[in-house]
Amino acid sequence: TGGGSDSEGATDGTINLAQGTDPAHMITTDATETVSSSVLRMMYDGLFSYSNTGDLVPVLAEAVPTSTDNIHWTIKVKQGTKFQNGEAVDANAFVRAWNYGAYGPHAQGGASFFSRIKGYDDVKATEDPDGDGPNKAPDPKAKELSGLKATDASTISVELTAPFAGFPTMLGYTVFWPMADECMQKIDACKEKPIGNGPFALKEWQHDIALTIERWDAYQGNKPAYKTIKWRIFPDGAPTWTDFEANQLDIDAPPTEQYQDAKAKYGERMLEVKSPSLSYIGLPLYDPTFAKKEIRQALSLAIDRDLLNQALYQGRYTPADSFAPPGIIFGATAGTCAYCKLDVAKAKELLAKAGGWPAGKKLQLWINTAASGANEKWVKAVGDQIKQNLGIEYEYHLEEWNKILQLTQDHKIDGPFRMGWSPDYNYVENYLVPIYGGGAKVTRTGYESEAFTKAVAEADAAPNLQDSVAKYQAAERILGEDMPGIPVFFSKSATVYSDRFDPASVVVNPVMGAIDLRLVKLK
Amino acid sequence: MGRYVIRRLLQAVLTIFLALFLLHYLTSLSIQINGNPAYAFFGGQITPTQEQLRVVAERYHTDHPCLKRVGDPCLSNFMDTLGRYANGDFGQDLRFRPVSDQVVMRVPNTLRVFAINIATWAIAGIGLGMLAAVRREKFSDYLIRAGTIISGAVPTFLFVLALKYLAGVWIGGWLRDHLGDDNVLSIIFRPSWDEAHPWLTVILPGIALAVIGTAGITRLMRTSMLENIRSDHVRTAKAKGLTGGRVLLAHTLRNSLIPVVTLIGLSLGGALGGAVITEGLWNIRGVGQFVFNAVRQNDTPIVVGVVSLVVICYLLFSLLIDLLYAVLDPRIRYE
Amino acid sequence: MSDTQTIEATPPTAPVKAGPEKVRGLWSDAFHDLRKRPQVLVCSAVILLLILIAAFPSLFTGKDPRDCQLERFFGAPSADAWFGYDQYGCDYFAMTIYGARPSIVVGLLATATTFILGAVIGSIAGYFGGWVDAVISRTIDVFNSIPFVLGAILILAIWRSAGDTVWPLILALTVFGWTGGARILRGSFIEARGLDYVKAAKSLGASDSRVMFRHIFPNAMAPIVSLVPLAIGAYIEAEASLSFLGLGLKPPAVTWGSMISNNVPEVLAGHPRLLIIPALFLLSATISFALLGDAVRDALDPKLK
Amino acid sequence: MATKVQTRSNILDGLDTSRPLLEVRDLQVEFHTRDGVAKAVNGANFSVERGETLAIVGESGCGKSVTSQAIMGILETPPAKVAGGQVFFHGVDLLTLPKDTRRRTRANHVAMVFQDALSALNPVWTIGYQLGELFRKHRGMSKAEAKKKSLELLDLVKIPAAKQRIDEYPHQFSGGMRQRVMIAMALALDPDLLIADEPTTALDVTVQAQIMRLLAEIQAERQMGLILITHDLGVVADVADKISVMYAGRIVEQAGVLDIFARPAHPYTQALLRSIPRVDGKGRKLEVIEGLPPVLTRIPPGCAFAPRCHYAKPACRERVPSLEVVENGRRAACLYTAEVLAND
Amino acid sequence: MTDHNGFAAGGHGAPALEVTDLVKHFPIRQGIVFKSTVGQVKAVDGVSLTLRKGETLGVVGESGCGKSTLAKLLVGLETPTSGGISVRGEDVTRLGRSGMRRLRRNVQMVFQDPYTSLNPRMTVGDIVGEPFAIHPDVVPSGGRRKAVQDLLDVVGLNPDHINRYPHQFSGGQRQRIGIARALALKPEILICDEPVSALDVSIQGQVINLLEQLQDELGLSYIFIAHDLSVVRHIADRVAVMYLGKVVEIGTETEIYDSPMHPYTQALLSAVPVPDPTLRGHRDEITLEGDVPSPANPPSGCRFRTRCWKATDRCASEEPLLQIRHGAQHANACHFAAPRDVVHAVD
Ligand SMILES: Nc1ncnc2c1ncn2[C@@H]1O[C@H](COP(=O)(O)OP(=O)(O)OP(=O)(O)O)[C@@H](O)[C@H]1O
Ligand SMILES: Nc1ncnc2c1ncn2[C@@H]1O[C@H](COP(=O)(O)OP(=O)(O)OP(=O)(O)O)[C@@H](O)[C@H]1O
Ligand SMILES: [Mg+2]
Ligand SMILES: [Mg+2]
Repeated sequence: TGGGSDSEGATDGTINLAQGTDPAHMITTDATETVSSSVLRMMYDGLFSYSNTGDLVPVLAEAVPTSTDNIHWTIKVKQGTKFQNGEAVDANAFVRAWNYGAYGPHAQGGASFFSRIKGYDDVKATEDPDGDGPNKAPDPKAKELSGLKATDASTISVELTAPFAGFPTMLGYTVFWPMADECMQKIDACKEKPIGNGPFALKEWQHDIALTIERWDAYQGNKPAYKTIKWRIFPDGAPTWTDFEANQLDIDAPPTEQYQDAKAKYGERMLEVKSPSLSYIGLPLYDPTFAKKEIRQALSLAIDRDLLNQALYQGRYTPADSFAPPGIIFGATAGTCAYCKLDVAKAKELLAKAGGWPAGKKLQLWINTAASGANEKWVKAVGDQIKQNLGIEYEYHLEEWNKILQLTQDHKIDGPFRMGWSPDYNYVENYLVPIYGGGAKVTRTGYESEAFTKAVAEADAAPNLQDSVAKYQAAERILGEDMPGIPVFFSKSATVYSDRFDPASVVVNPVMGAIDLRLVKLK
Repeated sequence: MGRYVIRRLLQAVLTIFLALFLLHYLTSLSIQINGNPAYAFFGGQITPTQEQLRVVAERYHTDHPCLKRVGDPCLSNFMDTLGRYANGDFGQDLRFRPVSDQVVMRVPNTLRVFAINIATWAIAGIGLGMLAAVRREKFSDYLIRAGTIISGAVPTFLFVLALKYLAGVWIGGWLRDHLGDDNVLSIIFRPSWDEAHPWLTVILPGIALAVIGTAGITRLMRTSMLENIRSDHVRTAKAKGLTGGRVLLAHTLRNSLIPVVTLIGLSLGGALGGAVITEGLWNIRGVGQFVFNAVRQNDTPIVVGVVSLVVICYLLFSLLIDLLYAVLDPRIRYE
Repeated sequence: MSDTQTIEATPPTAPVKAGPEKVRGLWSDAFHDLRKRPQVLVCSAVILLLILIAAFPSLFTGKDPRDCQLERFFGAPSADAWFGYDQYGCDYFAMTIYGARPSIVVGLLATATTFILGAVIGSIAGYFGGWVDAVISRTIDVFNSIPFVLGAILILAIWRSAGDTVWPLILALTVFGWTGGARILRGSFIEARGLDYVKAAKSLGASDSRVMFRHIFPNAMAPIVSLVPLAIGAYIEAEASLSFLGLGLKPPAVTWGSMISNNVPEVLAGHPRLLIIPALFLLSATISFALLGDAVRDALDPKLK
Repeated sequence: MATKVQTRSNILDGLDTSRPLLEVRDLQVEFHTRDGVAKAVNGANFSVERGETLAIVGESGCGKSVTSQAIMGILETPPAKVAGGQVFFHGVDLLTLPKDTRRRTRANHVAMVFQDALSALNPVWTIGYQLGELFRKHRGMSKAEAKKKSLELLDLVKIPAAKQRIDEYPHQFSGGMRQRVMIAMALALDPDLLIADEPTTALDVTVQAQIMRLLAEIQAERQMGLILITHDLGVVADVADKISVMYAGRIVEQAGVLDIFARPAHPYTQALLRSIPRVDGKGRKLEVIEGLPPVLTRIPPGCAFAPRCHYAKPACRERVPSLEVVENGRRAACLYTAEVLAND
Repeated sequence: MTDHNGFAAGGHGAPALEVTDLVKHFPIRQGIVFKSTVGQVKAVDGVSLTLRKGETLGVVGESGCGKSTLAKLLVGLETPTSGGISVRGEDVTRLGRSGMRRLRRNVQMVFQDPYTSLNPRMTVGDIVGEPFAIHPDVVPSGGRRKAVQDLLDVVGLNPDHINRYPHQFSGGQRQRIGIARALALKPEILICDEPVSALDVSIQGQVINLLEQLQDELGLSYIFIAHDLSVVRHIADRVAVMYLGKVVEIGTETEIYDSPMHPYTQALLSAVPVPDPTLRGHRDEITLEGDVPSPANPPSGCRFRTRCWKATDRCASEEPLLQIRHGAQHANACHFAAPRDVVHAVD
């Protein structure tokens, strides 16, 4: 149903959008941040996409693959589609892309996504022998993943190192998109002007100023109902909302402070979408003060997440009562965290049970400096509440983000620290394992629990996705009791679109957390 | 003359060298105290791998061991830096693009902002100063003086933000509704810069940037005018029976401008500081915005690269002016 | 020169006995002159009050600015909380009162350090001339070539995580702010070096330090003194601007600058008072200092008498 | 002479050449200062004829410059204010003229030379520009014509190599040369009256002699009226026809040059003459005038000179003596002129 | 000194101050960091003088001829390029620090401008008492206030005004303060650099009379610099006429004023107006053409030759020495010296 609009102007129209930073470069396996992935999404079709209900939908794949052992997977690729340079999009187009992304020396941001595929250890980056010294790390043993093969033009066969039932859900993610052979030959040129296979092609990229894509007329799928998208770059700190209000942008999110205002003003045109990103507080379990789980539970119980949401965010976020956002992320359920609600009496009781808070000791809150101050905001409120409800005084530590990362990694922090998490793919596992899995040495909190490790292993080994999900939920409940971290809230994006859009065509994709631009029609 | 040029050049080189060393030392200290700035590359979202960090550190030249010793002046590193500067390499930004390219791309826009800024200073500062001097001790004089004090006390960012809403959204909205989107006025009253209209959309922020400096220029202009109005040569001009306008323009204004022009020159450095905020908030692709972003991203190496370039340009520029003076005015050479 | 006439009218052979109260120096004359102007009185009163607030905040409010109860968020002004509550339910009046200290301290200390450093260096350069002057002038050039805000940014980047101390800020403002005073004093000293009263002292055999400190310095200070109040205001404002760039004082320190920059967005959320209140305090401080500076300059300028 | 005036009747109407060239009557100028009203000129009366030189002498601050500027109409208002009196130019009261007519009288009819030529010339314009400006603005000449006229003028005031120097700036001229330029500028539009306010005070004696000679020559040639303001009585003795002695804003004595030097009728004039050292050795011991001139904001009642006067009697402190004829045309403002004259 | 000063100790005492071939060249420098000399301003170029005890030596000459530079050299404010200055027979150019301090006590200076020579931020007491603070051995600290009041009394100021500031005094009174300061260390020699030229005629007399009175009372010797030849005639015993850094004629007051030998002296004197209208047109008037040449580039030979009506080729090649020539009792520096009375009426 390509371009059904009756007005010429609309089909040739331009959508003006804002982008937070200039993308580093346009390469799918490196597009782990939202900026380049949101642009590339318009230019590439992958094996799967996520539907507007969050389900996995085949695009270039024939069907959702299945596996008997959750180790060996076979993916059938639709035939007959082409890259914008005329090359065919076949199984090889995927295999070469994934091998490129996994190879350590390419230093691709998405490399770790391939770590479940067999042979990853041989292609990943090697340790530098002298740290920061002058010697370079040796090249990896292999150039390609041994577990990845294109058995013929339409078949990709994948062998994982361990069973993973959620493997197909990963395949909708940017890093699994195909790459043209020409791209491989001239990778630097391709980073500047990608060769896509989607409905749009890059028209002009003025670095740090604007990026324009235009409809690719040979596209065989659903053709977009307008011609051009122009993203103007508004670096962090340059307000965009004024430009939206001045009709210079078609889509924008109001600043938190103007959320209610915008809601009243734009009504229907404001779309609220739960976003999968989580804000939580990590606790240093290696510190004796936080060793007892009752202390951790008490701290969590002292926080009135609802009030915090009202006071700081005009009620637009979702107070967290689980470790992964339910209703967005596949396999996530509400209420897995019993201590994620305000209960001052119980908090005091638990605190007393744990022997009380060490007299005279101040709670040390660690926050990373951010120019916007957005993080400081809620952590300060949390500190205030703990002070108010449990009588524990607090102190701030502001450090640069990199220092916080280093300190938490090295377990050198003596108090709660602010963390955030955005998922890489739509699976509950992505909230549990990367944050709390891997053992006491690896986790920032120093958390390690036999029960949790076991539950995760069982979940990964589950014969099918449903069983796997159930096991992961069991693992999540273990976290809910141990409380190595305190989930605080899931954010929600509020998006307003301009009156140039046909409201019927505006649909939000929950996984992207944004309006699906491919479907938009101009009035 | 030749000797003077050589001497003045040597001096400029020395100053540049010292200024760059100062900058270098500040950066080294920053890295020594705060750790590897390579993390900044990845922002707050991503945890970089060791390999990624290494590549970034290498490109930033932050892998030097002296950067681990607090207080070490890192002289060998400084010499490397100077060598790179000599080759036109002022480092790379977060996207691995050369800072010098970035600056070259951004300089025209900053120059536009400055052009408006200077024009505002000239028109408003000199005009108001003149008016205040001519109508001294009258209502308009008091009004102008009060205005300079108040405008000089409003932080730039407040002014720019207020302008963005008042002019960009409200007035601009009205204009766009009544005159259409593409009317020149509608374009001028946009809330942010647009590369399609690089001059029109720089007018409002240029004026906003000029506000703080205008206060000083107005005041100096007033004082300078008053001094000249009382001067003997103005008395002569009156005695010659020249009209009031001519006495004012040919015999007072021109003389009063000399210190004002000097102040304008001196204020440009300060305006660059204001340009950081103004360009940042107005989304103008200028050198100031580059610094604004780098500061927000804790990206000290870029700030240093840009400031180094600015310093070199500034010093070379003043060298040029001095030489020009020497050519024009033979007395200057005998200082 | 308002006092001369009482004496000049009297022939030197028949002098009137002048009471000691009539004997005034240029400074005290300026002071007497200032005392008479309402503008000066109002400004001085404001400044005095602000300094008092900065020194003894607890005299002005019994509340703790860090006693924040979230449920009071954006609470409206009331008899109990004059300025209402901010987003975190902190008493805004208490915050404004406690926010005075770092703002005023930065203004006063940064001014003191820049002017003292600038004065010492500038007077040495101006008095001794020659290679000393050459070296110092080059140094001034070096620091001048780096725009003030950019230089301050670099220094503050070093102590980004220093928390709620004012020292890095004062250091940054000093390192890149001293050149202004130095330049002026250097000029004054060079000018004064050639004056007859300096020659007179030298011909009496006065030492360099005597000539510098007894003779030139007090006279050279006049142009600088009038700049001091202006500088105080400018530094208070600089703290606000750097706060906005995320380089000012860090929480839990409360400053007018951070109150302004943190609450800019709240204006459009319907709470303009959160911006207006600290902004008014900031403006009243900078304007008072600026007006005082103007008045001092006028009072010290014999030409305007 | 009458024809000359008529050529410029477009500027001033109703000129009556039978009346004196310039006649100042009871001129009063006040300054409004913080300390009160300063009466800088407090009733000045004098007149000048064509071809005549009037010297106004008096101590520093007695109001000489203010008087001349009031005649020219170039006082800064405020703080100055002409509080009363008339300034007749051939019978036309300049003070009542419309502003623009008044402006055009300047340089056309009455021109002025100032003391410090360096500061009186505009440092940012060339000599040629500042001279030519007069011809261009008042006579509507083209640049080239103006330059030609300017060169003629520079030749007139004997500036060597005028062709080259016309494009130089004031600071490139020596003091004497600058003063010649000032004179050239004053003479440009053929004024009927020239006021020279201490034209040679800043100059060395040898240069002073050059300048005074030049002025005298030109005056004789053009039959201008000349008001020479100075405190150098030597210069006055050399060139003046008439003298007005000023003290604290008033003319205290007025007479022909020979009379004044021979037999001053006012105690102040007498004391002034006795206090001048002379190069020809006469009057070996210097007399001093004790005390200081009064501050103009607080002029004592009665005769302003009384506190310093040897002849002063109680009556002097009660009444301001008016300028009255003493003998054949000379006038003095003193109650005891007879005594003074007797004591010479 | 040699006899070319042309004046034998006629009635006056022993030499208080002797100056021999004193030269001061100011370098014209170029450059800011690395300076190099590109020329010389020959401000004082070979001056020899003798000042005897209790006498007043007047120094006259046009602006820029080096009078003030000479004064500064004499009080040690400038160091001479060459030549000697001896005070009571002791060559002060070879003195060390302590010697210089002693010299200061003997030679003091009165400055031209009473407005800039007093520190506006110091009281009269501080100004006049400063010499005692610098030389604490002169007056014991307890007696300083008294000493200052005595000095004020000496110069005719009210001793009670000790706490006033300079701006509260008139020009003449301020000049008295400057004199009191110069007298504090009880010097024998006062160098007065145009002490009255900033003052009104009526006030000039007060200062000149004071100086004469002090000379009588304290036995001071003066070098009195002025460009006003009439004032010099009233105070000086002997007069030296300077032109472009050199003394062109020196002699007693009557010698110089009544029978000047050097054409420059004659021109200078003839240019001084006499306040006597009866002499108008009856004096021998000499009008010089042009200005004084630049001391950075003085004419060869006789420096006055460019403006001199007597100049011949000889003047350009041969520099006339300052010596007593035929037909005169005093020294002059002109090949064609001849007396000519220009001051008095000649017909
Ligand atoms: N702008 C002014 N404001 C106040 N008073 C003034 C102003 N200009 C002049 N006067 C006063 O007017 C009086 C006369 O000044 P004027 O300049 O006429 O004196 P003068 O006789 O020319 O003296 P001099 O010989 O020093 O030039 C002085 O006492 C002076 O203080
Ligand atoms: N410090 C200096 N550096 C360079 N040149 C100087 C310096 N001081 C004086 N001169 C020059 O030396 C020459 C003599 O100057 P001096 O001040 O002694 O003259 P003067 O006779 O006192 O003149 P006046 O009558 O104007 O006071 C002048 O040309 C002057 O420019
Ligand atoms: Mg005058
Ligand atoms: Mg001199």
